Amino acid sequence: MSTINRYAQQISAHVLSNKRVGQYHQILISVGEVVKHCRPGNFIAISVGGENSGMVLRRAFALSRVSDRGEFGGTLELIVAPHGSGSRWLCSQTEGAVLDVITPLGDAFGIPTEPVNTLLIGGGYGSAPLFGLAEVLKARGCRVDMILGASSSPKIYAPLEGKRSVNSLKIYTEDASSGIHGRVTDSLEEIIENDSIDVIYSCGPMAMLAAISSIAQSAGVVHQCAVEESMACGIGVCMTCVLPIRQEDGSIAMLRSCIDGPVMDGSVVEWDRVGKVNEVAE
Amino acid sequence: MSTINRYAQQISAHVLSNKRVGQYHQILISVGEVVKHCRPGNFIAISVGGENSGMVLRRAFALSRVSDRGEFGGTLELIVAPHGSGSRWLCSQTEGAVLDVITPLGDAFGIPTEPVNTLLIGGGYGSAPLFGLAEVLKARGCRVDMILGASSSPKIYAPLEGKRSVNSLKIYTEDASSGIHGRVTDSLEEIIENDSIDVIYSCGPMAMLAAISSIAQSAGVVHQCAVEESMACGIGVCMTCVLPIRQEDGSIAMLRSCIDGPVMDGSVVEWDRVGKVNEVAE
Amino acid sequence: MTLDFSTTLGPAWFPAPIFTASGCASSGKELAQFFPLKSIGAIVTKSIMVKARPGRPTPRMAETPSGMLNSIGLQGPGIDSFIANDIPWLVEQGARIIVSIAGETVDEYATLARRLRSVPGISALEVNISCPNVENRGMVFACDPVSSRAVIDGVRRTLGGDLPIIAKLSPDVTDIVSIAREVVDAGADGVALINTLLGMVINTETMRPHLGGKTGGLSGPAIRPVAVRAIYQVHQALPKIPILGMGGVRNGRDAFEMILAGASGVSVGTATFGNPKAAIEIQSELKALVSAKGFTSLKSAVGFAHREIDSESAKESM
Amino acid sequence: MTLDFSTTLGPAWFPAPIFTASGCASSGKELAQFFPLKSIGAIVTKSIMVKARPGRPTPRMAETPSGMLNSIGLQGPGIDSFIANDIPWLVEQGARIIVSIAGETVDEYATLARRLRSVPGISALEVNISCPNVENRGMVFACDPVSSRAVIDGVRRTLGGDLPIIAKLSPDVTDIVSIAREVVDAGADGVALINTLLGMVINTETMRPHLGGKTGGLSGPAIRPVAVRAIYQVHQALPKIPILGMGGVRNGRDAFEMILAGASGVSVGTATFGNPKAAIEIQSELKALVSAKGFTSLKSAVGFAHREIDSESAKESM
Ligand SMILES: Cc1cc2nc3c(=O)[nH]c(=O)nc-3n(C[C@H](O)[C@H](O)[C@H](O)COP(=O)(O)OP(=O)(O)OC[C@H]3O[C@@H](n4cnc5c(N)ncnc54)[C@H](O)[C@@H]3O)c2cc1C
Ligand SMILES: Cc1cc2nc3c(=O)[nH]c(=O)nc-3n(C[C@H](O)[C@H](O)[C@H](O)COP(=O)(O)OP(=O)(O)OC[C@H]3O[C@@H](n4cnc5c(N)ncnc54)[C@H](O)[C@@H]3O)c2cc1C
Ligand SMILES: Cc1cc2nc3c(=O)[nH]c(=O)nc-3n(C[C@H](O)[C@H](O)[C@H](O)COP(=O)(O)O)c2cc1C
Ligand SMILES: Cc1cc2nc3c(=O)[nH]c(=O)nc-3n(C[C@H](O)[C@H](O)[C@H](O)COP(=O)(O)O)c2cc1C
Ligand code: FES
Ligand code: FES
Repeated sequence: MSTINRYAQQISAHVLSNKRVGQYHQILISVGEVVKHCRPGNFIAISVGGENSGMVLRRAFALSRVSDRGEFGGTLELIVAPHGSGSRWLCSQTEGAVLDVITPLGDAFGIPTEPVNTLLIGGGYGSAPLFGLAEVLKARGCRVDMILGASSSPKIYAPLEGKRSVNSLKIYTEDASSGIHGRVTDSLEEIIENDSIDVIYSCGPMAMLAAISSIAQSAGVVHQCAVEESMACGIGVCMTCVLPIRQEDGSIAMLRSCIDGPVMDGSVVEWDRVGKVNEVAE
Repeated sequence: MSTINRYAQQISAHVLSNKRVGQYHQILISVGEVVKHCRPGNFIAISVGGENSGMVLRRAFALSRVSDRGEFGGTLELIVAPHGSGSRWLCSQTEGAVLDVITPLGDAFGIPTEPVNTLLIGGGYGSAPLFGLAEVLKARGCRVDMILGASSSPKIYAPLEGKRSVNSLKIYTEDASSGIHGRVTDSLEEIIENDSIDVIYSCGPMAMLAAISSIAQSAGVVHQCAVEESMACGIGVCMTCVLPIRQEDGSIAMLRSCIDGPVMDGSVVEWDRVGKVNEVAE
Repeated sequence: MTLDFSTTLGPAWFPAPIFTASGCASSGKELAQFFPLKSIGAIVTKSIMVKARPGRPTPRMAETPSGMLNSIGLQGPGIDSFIANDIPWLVEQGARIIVSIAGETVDEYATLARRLRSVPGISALEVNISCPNVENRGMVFACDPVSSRAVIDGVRRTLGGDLPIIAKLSPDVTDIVSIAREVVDAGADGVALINTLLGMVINTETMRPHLGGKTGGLSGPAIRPVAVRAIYQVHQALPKIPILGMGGVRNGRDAFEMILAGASGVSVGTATFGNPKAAIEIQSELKALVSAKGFTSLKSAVGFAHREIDSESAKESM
Repeated sequence: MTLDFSTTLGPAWFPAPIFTASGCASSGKELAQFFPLKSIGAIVTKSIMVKARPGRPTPRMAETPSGMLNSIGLQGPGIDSFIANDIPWLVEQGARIIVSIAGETVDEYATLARRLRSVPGISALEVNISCPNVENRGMVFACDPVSSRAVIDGVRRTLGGDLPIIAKLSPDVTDIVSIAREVVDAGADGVALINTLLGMVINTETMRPHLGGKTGGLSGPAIRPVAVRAIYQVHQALPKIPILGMGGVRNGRDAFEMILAGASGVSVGTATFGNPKAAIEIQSELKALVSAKGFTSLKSAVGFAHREIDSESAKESM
């Protein structure tokens, strides 16, 4: 058998709690044994709208926090922005509701084998998977700095517990409603240099990831980013979620961000070619 | 303005309670002022499936009991059989759920101006509107006998309170699980004669209404039946719910059972022509 | 900034761009309890034929995922009763009226045009050519460019130059643009897009086609992407020809989508079955959306999806 | 009473009648974690072309009411890589394989047939003719009887008599029966009905077509009534020609509906995106339904909706 989707299981997950945090919903679900295979960077695909829903596709969400201890056994925490009809439906589910989910899907953030200096950059709800990642990195002895950005304060997701697992946290808002006025990339060069960053991990809007990629590349640091393309299937069978990735031979391959991602090496993503006709074949 | 749908209002109705009774759900909803215009025979059209439902049409239900007293103001009781996806969704709604409803729709049972002997015949959930009707008839001084039938006992709907408003109640089941073994039409001729019935009111499956019509006609008694045709709109604009009705000049008109019904004079319905091509024009 | 929300379909002017869809509002009476008929663009009446018609056997409908099938078979009272009863009533309400006509022969359409041409109070004729042509092996007029053309030609000649003609096309064709060209060439002032798609549901209990008429027309949100595509294609090919868009519109966003694709007006059909106030609610939602996007007139939004991104600044000047 | 659940598409035999739909299961690998691929009728692979193709620009999909649009543009590795990597892997799994091929010229289809004819382990070819014909102003082969015929004819000649050919037709035509007749006449052993409907979604935020490729193919439950109608019409006209039905099937009831309409097998496409186990679950549900209705073989249920009510007793004898 193939190893794609290897640990993915389709299960019924109970909603244990649903709390509003700023403009997001923090949703805790119980998933049992499957947490054993869940890693920061993986995502979950959730059916929305109930039995007779006109929404035929699942919605993808990053795993924000994975826990296999506690009274409910294996649990996953999701940070959901009420964006359109599907995510709004999910945000309206209350304790006891049963969700049809598939997880873990996609690849995970690569974890350095040695203790290095890492910088985690999150945009909006993109910070969700970074706190879980921070814990793992910490456990490996890495230094973990974090910078988060959003248009406005309520769109910053930075839970108190999360802050404990990072060495430093900077917040940027475009409207100056909290933290520094500006964007996460504004002083990125300086931060990389001053803090001797070895690896950047990022998650957020594509434009942010592209900007970080170019800075990381000139600074010569590794950049692992979790991308977010529209996904119809989430399991690699439909080819909707592709991104142009430069191959070693210089050609461009349209790779599926659901199985070859969502975590990708920022330096090989051809950001300028996203959404263009890419005549170079795989 | 036209008088069609005159009192119909589209409102949000809260579910006050939802109890299982045999194979049905007894659902009580609060509708406010609109009850003032609700009469036995009228129906309600309910949106099903919630906001992103793939079910685009409303579902029709007879008003079983109308009340404008009590702590919740105007309330309506519905008796709902979990039949397909829409009615099952409705049966799954619990206290506090908000329904999008339109009521009162359709015509009502005609009430005799003098105290006469009436016989009310219900098949399955067809008994629902008959208990409310019985109360009205009683108040007019009519004698009210009732016979109910179904394939099996759990499909008989005959609430205790309801029984109080009738002079007699006979139950028929086809599997002999309760009452008399057989169908409501089995001894109908005798009952009409013995009890000197003047008017029959009926509600239930079309085949039952047809059978009652033919017996009523030979016995020479008036027969008002509440029919049940598939309805797309419930308000008279779509022409899906038509039944062949004999006109005074002998021609057949295809009348809309949502606005010219659901209560119809059984003697003018051309039961044999239901579902046939009716080349005689309106 | 106030919004000019009016629209035109050829020479006919309407204060607002939302209409009922033919066959989904009867002749208006039943909806009058839910909103004032004159508040929307116009009432498009159920297709009327020369003679009274009983329609097809029941069951006449089946719900399908995000849609429905209908096989009504154009039940109706015939043109005489319609002119005597329905038109005057609508005129009395102050509603604008688009009369939809249907026939089984080219002559029948012309006859209807003749009966209607001098009736006061009508804003336009919608010519429903999705009917079987009894003179051509029952092939639907709208599926054949020659028959489509013949119908519109006959109606145009009979009608004279006054009343605008909107030809209503079927999506069940290989090339809807070529049909649109034919009817415009024959004298249609605009086209209505789209009629229902031919569909079928089999009842798995009885194991037979569910509808009395076996096949039926598919409508509702399910078909909206097909409608938007048809509107976009026809507007692209014939940018000067007004389009009355329809097919699955259930809110202001959906109506706006059709306007952007190239529709000058939008008809609301199946949505009315789920919500009798759909037309008037969609109209207010659309108004808010068009304003929010900075358009000063509905007309300047028509077909906007076809313009290049960099010409966005041209928005106000149109 | 045991049920013979096997089916045939021309000379090809399958132990069960549920298949994946081309383009909705890639080449099987990704689904193998969810159910054993050999447990369903066959894997129909994503349409393969001669050369590797990058496909269309993103966004490539839009969800629509009870459906979705896709504009993948046949991204794929090209026939060489496919034969070298995908086929052997599927064979190893014990899966039956139907290879879907696509081309831009009549010759390209023939070339694919030549490459595939001696590859072991293939049960049938599905010929996806819903592709633009670069030699005929980009008109989709399946929309033109002459081009449809030419493709199948070329494939049949190149292939020789062994491998069954299933021609996959587009519903975007005026008369699908006439296209079916042409391809059968040219040597197709069966037809696959239906491919997606051409649709469009306009993003009302950007006010531009949402998909990178502007238009896309509509699939999912929304289109099921159109698919059932197409299957019913083609089975009525060509009762001996096996049909592989598809379009919006998401449960056993839907699959049964297609069988009753005349399909000998049913492909599951979009449903797999919502539920990776859809194919295998639908297969068990279908089996239960066919048994419950008293059929002793799947084949005796094929096209049952066409039979007269009073011939119901003929059920067992077929
Ligand atoms: C790998 C991955 C991880 C994600 N993690 C998170 C998360 O942790 N928290 C969170 O709030 N959101 C996350 N998203 C985005 C989330 O999937 C979308 O917000 C959601 O699908 C929107 O659905 P909707 O019905 O509310 O919106 P609609 O706009 O109505 O959705 C319509 C269709 O477009 C797709 N779509 C719309 N927006 C997006 C988007 N931004 N990304 C991908 N598909 C989209 C939907 O899936 C759906 O198929 C993630 C997306 C991906 C691909
Ligand atoms: C005037 C009237 C009064 C009714 N009163 C009651 C009542 O008091 N209690 C009760 O349980 N049911 C009643 N019904 C029947 C009820 O409307 C149907 O059971 C219900 O619509 C089924 O919907 P569904 O989604 O569960 O079934 P599905 O079979 O999935 O429905 C599919 C479509 O068919 C229509 N449909 C299916 N069955 C019927 C039916 N028997 N009658 C009309 N339309 C149908 C549905 O409305 C829907 O549009 C009444 C129907 C009418 C017309
Ligand atoms: C019940 C019903 C009856 C219809 N009758 C007619 C008709 O008489 N004439 C006509 O041109 N279109 C008729 N149509 C088609 C609609 O006018 C409209 O083109 C189609 O339903 C798509 O729009 P919708 O999805 O908003 O309903 C009818 C549609 C329905 C659902
Ligand atoms: C994402 C996607 C990709 C598809 N790719 C192909 C393809 O490569 N070849 C083909 O013949 N059909 C393709 N189809 C069409 C399906 O095989 C099927 O005919 C159609 O989607 C209807 O079935 P469904 O509603 O079950 O998806 C594709 C459909 C989808 C949704
Ligand atoms: S979402 Fe289907 S291949 Fe990635
Ligand atoms: S249900 Fe539409 S006319 Fe009666």
